[in-house]
Amino acid sequence: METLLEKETFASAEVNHGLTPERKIDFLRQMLRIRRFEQAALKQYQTSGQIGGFLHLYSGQEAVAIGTLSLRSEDDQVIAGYRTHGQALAMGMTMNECMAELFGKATGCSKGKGGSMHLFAPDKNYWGGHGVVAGHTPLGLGLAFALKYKGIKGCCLCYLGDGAVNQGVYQATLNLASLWSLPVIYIIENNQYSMGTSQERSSAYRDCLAARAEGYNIEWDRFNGEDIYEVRAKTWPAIQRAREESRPTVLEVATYRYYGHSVSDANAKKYRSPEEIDNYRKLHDPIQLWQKRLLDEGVMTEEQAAELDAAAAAEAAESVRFAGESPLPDKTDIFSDVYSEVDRQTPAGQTGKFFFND
Amino acid sequence: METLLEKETFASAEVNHGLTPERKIDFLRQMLRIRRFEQAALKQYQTSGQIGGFLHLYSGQEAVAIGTLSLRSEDDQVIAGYRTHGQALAMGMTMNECMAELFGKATGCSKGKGGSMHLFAPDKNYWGGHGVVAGHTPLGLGLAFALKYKGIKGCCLCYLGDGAVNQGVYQATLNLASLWSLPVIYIIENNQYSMGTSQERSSAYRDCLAARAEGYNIEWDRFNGEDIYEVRAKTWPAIQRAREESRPTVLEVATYRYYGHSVSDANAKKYRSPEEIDNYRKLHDPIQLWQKRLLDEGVMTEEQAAELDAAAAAEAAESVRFAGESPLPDKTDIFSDVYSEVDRQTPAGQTGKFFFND
Amino acid sequence: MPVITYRKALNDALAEELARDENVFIIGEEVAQYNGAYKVTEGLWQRFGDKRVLDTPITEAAFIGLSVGASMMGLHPVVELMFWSFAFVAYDQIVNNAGCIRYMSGGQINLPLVIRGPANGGTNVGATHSHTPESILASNPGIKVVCPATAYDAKGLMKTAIRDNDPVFVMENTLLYGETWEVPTDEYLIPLGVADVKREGADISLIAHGRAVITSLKAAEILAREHNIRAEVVDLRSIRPLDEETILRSVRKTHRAVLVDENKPFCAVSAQIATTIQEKAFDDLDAPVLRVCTLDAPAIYSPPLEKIQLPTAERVVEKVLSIA
Amino acid sequence: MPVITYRKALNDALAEELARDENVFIIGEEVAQYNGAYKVTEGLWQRFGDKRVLDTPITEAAFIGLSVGASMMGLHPVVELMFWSFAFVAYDQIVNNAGCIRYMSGGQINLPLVIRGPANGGTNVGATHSHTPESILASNPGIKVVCPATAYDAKGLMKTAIRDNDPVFVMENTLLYGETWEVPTDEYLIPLGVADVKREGADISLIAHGRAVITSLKAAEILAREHNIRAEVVDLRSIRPLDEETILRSVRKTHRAVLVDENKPFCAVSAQIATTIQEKAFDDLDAPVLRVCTLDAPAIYSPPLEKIQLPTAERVVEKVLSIA
Ligand SMILES: Cc1ncc(C[n+]2csc(CCOP(=O)(O)OP(=O)(O)O)c2C)c(N)n1
Ligand SMILES: Cc1ncc(C[n+]2csc(CCOP(=O)(O)OP(=O)(O)O)c2C)c(N)n1
Ligand SMILES: [Mg+2]
Ligand SMILES: [Mg+2]
Repeated sequence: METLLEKETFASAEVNHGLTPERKIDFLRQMLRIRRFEQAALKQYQTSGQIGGFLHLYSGQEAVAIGTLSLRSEDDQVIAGYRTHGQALAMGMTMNECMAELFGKATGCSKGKGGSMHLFAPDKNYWGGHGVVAGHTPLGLGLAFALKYKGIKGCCLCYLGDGAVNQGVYQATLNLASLWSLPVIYIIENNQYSMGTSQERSSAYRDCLAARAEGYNIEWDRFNGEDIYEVRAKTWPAIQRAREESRPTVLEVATYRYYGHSVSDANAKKYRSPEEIDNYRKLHDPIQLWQKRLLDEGVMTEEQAAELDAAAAAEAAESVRFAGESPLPDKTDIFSDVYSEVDRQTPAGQTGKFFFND
Repeated sequence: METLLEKETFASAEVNHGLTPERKIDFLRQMLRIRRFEQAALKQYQTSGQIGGFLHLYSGQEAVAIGTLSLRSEDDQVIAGYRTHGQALAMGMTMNECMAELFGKATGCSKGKGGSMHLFAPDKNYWGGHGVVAGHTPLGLGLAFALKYKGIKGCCLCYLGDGAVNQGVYQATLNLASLWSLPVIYIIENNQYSMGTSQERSSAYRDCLAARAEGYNIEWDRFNGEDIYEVRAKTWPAIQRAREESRPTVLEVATYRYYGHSVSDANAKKYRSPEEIDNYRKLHDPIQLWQKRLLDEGVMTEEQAAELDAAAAAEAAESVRFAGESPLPDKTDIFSDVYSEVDRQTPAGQTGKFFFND
Repeated sequence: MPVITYRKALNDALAEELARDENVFIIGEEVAQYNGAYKVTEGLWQRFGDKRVLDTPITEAAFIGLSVGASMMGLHPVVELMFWSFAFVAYDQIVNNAGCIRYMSGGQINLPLVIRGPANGGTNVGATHSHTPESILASNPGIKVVCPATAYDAKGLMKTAIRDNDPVFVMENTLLYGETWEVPTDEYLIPLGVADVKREGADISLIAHGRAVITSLKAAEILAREHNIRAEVVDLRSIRPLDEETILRSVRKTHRAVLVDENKPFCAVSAQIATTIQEKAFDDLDAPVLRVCTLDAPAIYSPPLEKIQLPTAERVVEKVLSIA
Repeated sequence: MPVITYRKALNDALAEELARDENVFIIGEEVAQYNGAYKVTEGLWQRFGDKRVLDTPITEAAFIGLSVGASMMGLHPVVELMFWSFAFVAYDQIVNNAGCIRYMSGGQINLPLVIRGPANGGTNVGATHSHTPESILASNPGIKVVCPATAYDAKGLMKTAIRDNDPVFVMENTLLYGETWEVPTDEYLIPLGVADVKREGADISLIAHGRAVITSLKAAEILAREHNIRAEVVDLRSIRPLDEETILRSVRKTHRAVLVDENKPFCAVSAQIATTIQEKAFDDLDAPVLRVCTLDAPAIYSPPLEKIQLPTAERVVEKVLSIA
């Protein structure tokens, strides 16, 4: 990977050069919001009994979502897998609608129908939140396709994991992305494990996972995801390539998740040593590193940082309250949002029988 | 690709060095058998009305099947797609059982249940004949897996087309092949078209299709498939790698099909110019080239060649007679070969209802 | 009225919808330059160009997934599957993405997507190419499935499908592509969810979809001619939404039903219909609801055998005679 | 008799068969070092080692295809799908390769393959993870499907499945893994295709499979206690082959049937059963065959709602009261 010298230059990369103090601080705020949101969710999962199913925490990976998505324009589209809280909040979703979704409440972004893996905000260009490993990767290509079709100069950022890269549909999608020159960027968040399986036990490769893109004549890059400057500096060329040349890119970002695969991962500390986890938390935490940087740069004071954190925690607490007090969906809601024509009560939605309960 | 000098050395490659005149002549005999079998089948398809569905002819590609399969040992396993007459005959299947299968007769290798795409001879290590593009590629890996599991020093040769390489399951299979170090060889018969789509319109790649193997840390090679010496010289290292190191290889073999995609391909001469087809037939026909070589080498006389051809044609004619006179399956045969336990009338095959016709 | 083939009717429907709405595009293997493996898309690429008619590599999961994604953004992809059987390579994209995303997003996303292509046995292409997946796909709420039996229905249903705001899967039949019917030149649409009584009768209801409707009409003819039995033939046309009213109305009139279905019997569309009839018209039935399905084995290749594996008019007649 | 969990019963079955036959191996995501996502394979990797218990990458089509190929060569793979829902990523391998190759080869090839894993809703994992594919898979001749409802059945059916010479798909249920039943220590096998009358009764037949059997037993209890209705509970256990005799015997005795089914209703297993009953026991029926299925929408996430989306004992009781 890059040399130390290179590393130092990321801060002064063109794309980071003109960042205002406000934006820099905002990056910290956003990362803190993700972290605090997840801490609150984790606690609720463990204590309230109101969150069901899976809860895949993003904590440790925040700089990837915030760094990459800080570069988006209003035309860019975003789609991700099931470890999706980071992207969802980064895309401007409120904690309230996300927490309420985790609680399965009618006020959730998906009206309680999707859960943690299925956060959606198409109005904000955020297309989920998808549970089947790699199943969303061709959808991401479709978003890019639609942009090109409509003549819009945007791109699609599609996130996936280091385990997802071995699913055939992703690889087939790369061929199409290159063949048709579509403005899509696949961002492999390589946190080194897919559930309990290390990268070495799941993937055969030369060089790295992103390098497989070469077989499809796709540009690729690989970098460290703990520093927002680096993430932005390395992501920017891909975004430009997409917007200007309508060419795809595969990016592989080294990162780490602090918790188990999902909250119910009983083995979380078996397949990874506690030292390994500790090491990351202490030396590679993207939030701490960014905070330190901003302090070093004199952009922000310790007090400001503490305030941001307190605000994030308060917002998370409020979202828990909001979610807790929100109503459940009604039993009849089970049958809405299945068919668009039925929901809108168009003639097409009123002809024939759609549901076969009786 | 290789230089002219290299080309000349193929004949003297170690693997070709010790070939007896008899074996060399046998290669010609085998290629002629495929060609004559298919000519007879084509005629029957067009005139007898006894062959249904698809008929994908292998003519033009004979040196690939004969060259590669001439290297097999009795432990090696073979599996292919739907363009399968070449491999089937090369594996020692009789024309009779193959032609009868095309006619849908009870005497066909698959009792008339499979048709042209589904020729099988597991007793000869030939595992089909599969119609879904690339769907057989993980099965080939499974054959290799079973060899390794049983401690047998063999390999699996798995054939696929240049269009098949974009199907996700093949790419996912490559990862597993390399990760688990399995003795499988994927042989891409690159005849430049998948139906009416040229390679350029179906695949994005750098260098060549086989080179995608690098992304999975798999060795690969690419060569011309019109000369048996070259095919053998280039295939042998892959077979050794599989047998000795239990490592996979991807081989890409340039070749050409003379007929349309299948016999019913009405556009066969639209997406390829008649000149292109003619050029291949005249300058690159593997049978003519090999025959000329044997004549030049003094291994064989013109008369012998003519005899071989006549014998192949006679065998094909006889297979048409055999198929024509063979009985159709009985209506009750529709229900055999569905469940092994039912066929064998074991207790498990007689408990409960298996078929729901009434 | 002009008499045109089922293929031409589909082709006209596609051309009209491409012309009507520039968000409609056609995508699939060999649909453009090759004019479609079965020539359903003939001439469309020439007329509408590369942007609107796209040849894909052999990569069903990728291009169907792409189409789902494009539909989320408001485009209207019309995907051709060379055979509906190849849907199995893209099953996750079809069922989970096209079928579930609207729901999982709480209705925030529309998926105006059509997937079309032949879904039938009878052409001697072997078991893997001869699936009839209308039953298994229609079992998913969120998905719509139609099976036109005539050129008229094919055109009207296809146009409606393309204008629908939900994923609609149109299952055609290669054995019908070359058959002809009267089709008006003026534009018309056929709503999804409306069955069609293709022949009136008072003695027994033959209920079918797709090519089995044609088989049923032949059987009705024989029954009338040789057995003096007046069979009513109900063509479901749409599997989901389903026109239960028309089915029940017919059975309440005839008191007997034989379901004709090219699905294999286990959990077939006809099993759903039989279940409904016995439940909702229990007291109207004078005999059990019987079925004539494809003989219950993988599709056999052997051409003469495959012919009798599918429902035949003779088998329908026999079944009717057993209860009439 | 020892009382053990459904999970442990499966684990014992796997361990016994691994010990019995060295051609048996276990393959799937996280089945080895992680002990299985739901701990069904706990301890097997430690005991049998890398050769016999294999962790795979996330690549269902590849490792199921590999297993089909290995089974052709005489090995007996036991594939774990972390969820049966993920079968949709490998649907072509499952239906076309496992399901059709024997037929297309004219019976030359055996496919002694087991695929197992949970196939149920009710755990709030969303629509894509909550499919119940027993209906769609059992619709394919060539495939066998079993759905054990108790630890006893799970063990006996799993062992039989592994010794069977055809592809057998075992559909388990995450909500049952932790439940306990009596299971003998001595070896036993349960044949496929034999239903089990889990409770005798004379007034109505409740026919179910998988966890719906437990729901039916609860309903039978309520019916007996509160309504003096003696319900018989028939557990299909095996979907294909199917024990029609036991079903029909029960209905001929009780003259009424309610089918309880965690499938969604359209073309569900219960639709097949209802069709059969009305056909073969038409004159024995005093009322239409009714069904209680999962409410017909994609699986909702919201935990309290998903609970009522699945069949409940209350809904079964209500349905029974409507005809009894
Ligand atoms: C097709 C499919 N197979 C298996 C799973 C179960 N599963 C969910 S996440 C996961 C691990 C994915 O790992 P990775 O791609 O590295 O992403 P990460 O969890 O590390 O973010 C698995 C096996 C699934 N959801 N979908
Ligand atoms: C999954 C799937 N999609 C589409 C087809 C239809 N089809 C059969 S062969 C073929 C072209 C394959 O081309 P290639 O792999 O180059 O092999 P070739 O025919 O040239 O030998 C297509 C599209 C199929 N059989 N299976
Ligand atoms: Mg990971
Ligand atoms: Mg080709």
